[in-house]
Amino acid sequence: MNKENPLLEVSNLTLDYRLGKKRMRALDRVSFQLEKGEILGVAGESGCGKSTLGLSIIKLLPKIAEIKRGEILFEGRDLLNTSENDMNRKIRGQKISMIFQNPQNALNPVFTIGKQMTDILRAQSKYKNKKMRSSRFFRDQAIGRLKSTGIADPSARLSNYPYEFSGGMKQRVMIGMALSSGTSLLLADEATTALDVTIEAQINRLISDLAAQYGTSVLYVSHNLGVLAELADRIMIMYAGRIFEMGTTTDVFDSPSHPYSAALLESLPSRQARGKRLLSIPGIVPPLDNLPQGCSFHPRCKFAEDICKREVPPLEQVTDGHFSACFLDNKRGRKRLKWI
Amino acid sequence: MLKYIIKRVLWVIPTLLGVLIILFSLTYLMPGDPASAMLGPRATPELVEELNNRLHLNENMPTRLGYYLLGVVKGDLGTSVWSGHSVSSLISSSLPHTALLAVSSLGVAAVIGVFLGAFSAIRQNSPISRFVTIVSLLGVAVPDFVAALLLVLLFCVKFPILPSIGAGTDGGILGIATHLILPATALGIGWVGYLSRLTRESMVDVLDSDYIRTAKAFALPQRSIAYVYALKNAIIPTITVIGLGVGKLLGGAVFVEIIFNRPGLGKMIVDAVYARDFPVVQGGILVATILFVLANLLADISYGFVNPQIQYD
Amino acid sequence: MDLIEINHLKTYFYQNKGFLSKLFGEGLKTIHAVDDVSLTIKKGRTFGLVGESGCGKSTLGQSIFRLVKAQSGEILFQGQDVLQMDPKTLMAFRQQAQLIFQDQYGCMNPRMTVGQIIAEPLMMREKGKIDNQSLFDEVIRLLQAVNLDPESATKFPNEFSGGQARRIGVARAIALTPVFIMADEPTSGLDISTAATILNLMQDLQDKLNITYLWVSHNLNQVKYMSDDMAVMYLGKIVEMGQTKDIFREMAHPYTKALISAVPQVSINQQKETIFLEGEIPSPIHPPSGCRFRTRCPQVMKRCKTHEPALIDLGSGHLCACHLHTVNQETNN
Amino acid sequence: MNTTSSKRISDQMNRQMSLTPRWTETLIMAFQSVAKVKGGLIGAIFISVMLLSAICAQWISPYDPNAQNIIQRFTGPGTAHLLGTDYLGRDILSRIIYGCRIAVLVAFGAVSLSSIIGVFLGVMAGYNEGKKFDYFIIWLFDIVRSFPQIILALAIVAVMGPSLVNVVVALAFTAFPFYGRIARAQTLSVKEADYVKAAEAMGQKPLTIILRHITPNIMAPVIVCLGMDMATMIIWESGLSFLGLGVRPPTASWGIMLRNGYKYIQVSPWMILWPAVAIALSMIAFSLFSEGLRVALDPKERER
Repeated sequence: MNKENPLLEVSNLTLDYRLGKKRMRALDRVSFQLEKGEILGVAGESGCGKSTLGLSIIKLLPKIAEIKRGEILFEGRDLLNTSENDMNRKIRGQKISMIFQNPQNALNPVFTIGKQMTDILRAQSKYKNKKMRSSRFFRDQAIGRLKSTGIADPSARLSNYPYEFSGGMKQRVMIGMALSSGTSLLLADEATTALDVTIEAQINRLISDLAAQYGTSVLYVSHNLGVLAELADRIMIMYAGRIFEMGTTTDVFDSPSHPYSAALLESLPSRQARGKRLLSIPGIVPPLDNLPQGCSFHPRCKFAEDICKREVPPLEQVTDGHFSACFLDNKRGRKRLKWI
Repeated sequence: MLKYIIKRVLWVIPTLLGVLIILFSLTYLMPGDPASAMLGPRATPELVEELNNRLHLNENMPTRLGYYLLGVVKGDLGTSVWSGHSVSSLISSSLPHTALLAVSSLGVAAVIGVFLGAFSAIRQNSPISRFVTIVSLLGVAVPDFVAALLLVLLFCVKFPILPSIGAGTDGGILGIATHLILPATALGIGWVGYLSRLTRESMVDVLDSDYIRTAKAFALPQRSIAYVYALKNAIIPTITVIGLGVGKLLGGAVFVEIIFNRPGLGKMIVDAVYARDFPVVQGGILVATILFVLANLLADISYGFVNPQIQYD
Repeated sequence: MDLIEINHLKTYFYQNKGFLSKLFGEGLKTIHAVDDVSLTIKKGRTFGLVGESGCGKSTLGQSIFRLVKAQSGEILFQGQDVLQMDPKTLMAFRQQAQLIFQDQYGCMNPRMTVGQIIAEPLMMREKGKIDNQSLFDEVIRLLQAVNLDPESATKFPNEFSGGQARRIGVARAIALTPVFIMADEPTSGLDISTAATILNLMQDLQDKLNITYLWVSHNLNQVKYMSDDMAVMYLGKIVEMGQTKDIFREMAHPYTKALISAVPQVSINQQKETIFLEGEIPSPIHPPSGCRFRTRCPQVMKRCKTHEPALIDLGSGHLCACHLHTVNQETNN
Repeated sequence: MNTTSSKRISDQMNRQMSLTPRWTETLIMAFQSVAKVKGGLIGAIFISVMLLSAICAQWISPYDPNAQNIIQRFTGPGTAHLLGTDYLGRDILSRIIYGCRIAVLVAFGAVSLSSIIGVFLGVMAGYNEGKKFDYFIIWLFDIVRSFPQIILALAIVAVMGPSLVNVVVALAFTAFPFYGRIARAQTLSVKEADYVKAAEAMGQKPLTIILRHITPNIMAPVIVCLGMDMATMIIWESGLSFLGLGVRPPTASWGIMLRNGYKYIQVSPWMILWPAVAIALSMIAFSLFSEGLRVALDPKERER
């Protein structure tokens, strides 16, 4: 791995949603790097900005979003300054693909799977070279893509409509379209949240297998810490638009450095014995248009001190490759935090 | 899909049966003796007797209903009390005028409306979008028969450039066409507004949907996303409305035909109402209703083609 | 002591029931949502019911309340068959048994205030015998029991966050101090820390009021944490049942093994081997012959296709329906 | 908790505890939220003006609407007659104001009659989904919906004889299945809602469930439809009167004014223009208002 040239480098990304007079800071000074072939898990509760992050990389943000500052370097190219036309011709669906949360609605209900797949393949081949190709060629390609995702009898399946597919199969179609040999980055936004456990396991294995096969990096957004623990090489914990902790999966989950990460882990029933109380973090996630001063977690934090109310803790390295945005750590060195 | 179509078609039979029963029982709503009511001041005992025999008015109700249904099935809609012509011949001479008017106004309106709506959804805040807003407001504000009156006032009285009376059958194709412009505009303008607004609204929703986001994420060409991927979903509600609209259109045709004195179905019905020529009224309404039912059937079937997920129960 | 005993319960749904379908002679499609299920729920304990979507776990729960019509079988609540109850007894039963729905907003009438929602069961029971002041006090007491402030009573459900809305549902469920509550996916759609609060709350209520829970969930971690006994369902059948600790210690059914292994764990150091099941869950309209799991089972045998395995006791009330074990027993005998 | 706030909450709850939903409060709230929507306020004001002139017609109209003045026929707008006079020298403004009364009467009468019957049948059918009663109601709805609406109304008025009551009855008869269909479809979805199941699980009686949990929650689309339909009814009343099959002359109705205007179209454009403007304004008012209602009642739109 070449440490100087990461595949994706996001620095200081700050983004607002504007709704009437309201301004909601969805991302605040988000900086991280993603290496080639790496799976980075992004975790956090709803509204923490994790989905916005994926959308801003592929530049499909809703109209109300406004990027205040920051830059997104992908293979050395500044994506925020790349034109819409270039995004379509060179990046989207080719170098960077995205799969979404709800496979039920991800495919157009009134066209067959085959038509939708061949349309995408045709568009992409037109972007690559101007050569005209037969529909047979694209059909075969679509069959190949379906086969790579383990869908049985792919050629017959092409003439089905989306409603004839189960959620898991739709997500397979999406993965088949999203992952090919040319894909450098896959953005997966809660890709298995709507699926059953056994199907979820299948889909996640498919993603990691194909990503390994093609050397694709994955930014895997999920609220399910378990899924991330099994899938990701590194974990990023977000809260109210900021990165709170980032490090290898073992670092973050075995010895969380930020009180928030520690609290999340302690509220999981899987980590508690029967009959023992779970941790419930007091208070609620603050509304994005009215974030507290200082560290946005301080009103809920058991360990909060005066400085937390005044200043925003920067994301700093705790140990090699393990970052945390908390004054506690910076002052006292690495220390395992227990809430109960 | 085929099953859906057959089921949909089969459902028409009991519906039409009900329609016939209602049409038939309308005679019972007439105050007093129907034959005298139809004949009005002309009624002499002989004429009443003759009419009673001709229309089986003396029989009991089920028998009369039986006669009526039998006649309809045989294609015999009775004869006009006044002129003595058979109702079917009256209808076959007037129907083409109404059909031409309906098709030309709704057809043109549908094409223009869907296009305007889709375009203004894709380019929000463009001049087209503002135009759609104005047209739809205009369409809402000026109902078809008021529009017809205003068009007559404007283009036949103030600036007499277009013909206002008749169907123009003497003037060849050009005559028919020029006689069609004003009535078709009167009928169609509301539809342009309504359909464009409807299409715009559903298009805006569709453009916001997950599958369009998918298409964008895979970099499908903008044009194909908008006019193929989104539009096919967005016109689904429009199709139903067009089907239902045929009923409103036939209703509107009544006024427009009266105002422009076109010898169509609507004018025939209203004239028969004035003349208390009840068999003609019954026959005219029956044909209009069948047309409407067929239009709805057609809309539902094409709806099934557009939307593969359809189920009918 | 057994609070609820379900014997051979069958709940089917029908498709193509319409008039035209009949006219058309289209085959009536039967969805075998719950197919011959027997279980007992002990008083004061939590019974966990797990399975993937479409396995019939929610239908089973709703059958107990007669919210869906059961085909046959019996549901004994304190010895009385719910399915045979006359309206008056049913009313009495429905005051002792409550449910908490999966959709925390959908279970509340959006045009009623939280006060009205919580007061509704109380007003029903008292039928005009209660004056407004005591009703109000009762509502406030219930709100405080679920850690919501009294002001909530005058607000509408959509003004609350997911976790708060769930609490309102809990408050309504405990309004009549029931002995039994069915909780259908009670933490679905909630964030991790909010879910933890709800779990804590429900445990506290159980301790305080000695409520028996039927805990319906697809989340195995949660069932493991919450329940004393549990059953695993697959396509309308129970495949394994017993004490939760027994099942997690020694899974007997291949489906249970796969299901438990598929649950992602934030494990600190234990390494686990995930068993990947091939294929999708078959349609409950035409369930596979023999053992319903055979189409996806990694250990499928010849007889699985022809013979349906019965639930047999592996000892100490640990039941399992799998030929792997019937074969063992036969050879032992 | 201090006692004053406790008292306040208690009072508020007391008001809310009545079994039936608070219709008046709902209405006021609906009006307030409509006023917040762009255009909704204009619609609401327009409609208030219409209602006012309908109610107070005899006080605000400058002349007797039927007072003829043959000498002053066909005068254009002027100081004596603000909008001019018609072929009998009657004051057009006064006739417009009195016509408003007819329009409002027919609109409210027909819409309330048809919506009450339609919603009742639709809810009953939806609640008894799949039973014979349901099929019968669907059949009934489909039959009446098969007729082109205005043509059916025309036929009914033709046999029953033109009069204000007959117009209202005929229009209501053609419109009720539309409410019925909406109510039935809504009932089908609402009765599957968990809150209805929760009420059932509590042991609530079917009637209570229908009145308390189903009906209030199906009303949003019905109310939107109500707004639109008022406009349609006004058009049809004037249409029927235009054909001479509506209210009887000399009653001032916009349709009759148009009818007379059409006869004298060559002589005086004002006779046709003013009723047309009145109709157009009322159409705009009702459509703005019902659009406002739609937005105000749609939870999806409200979030935006």
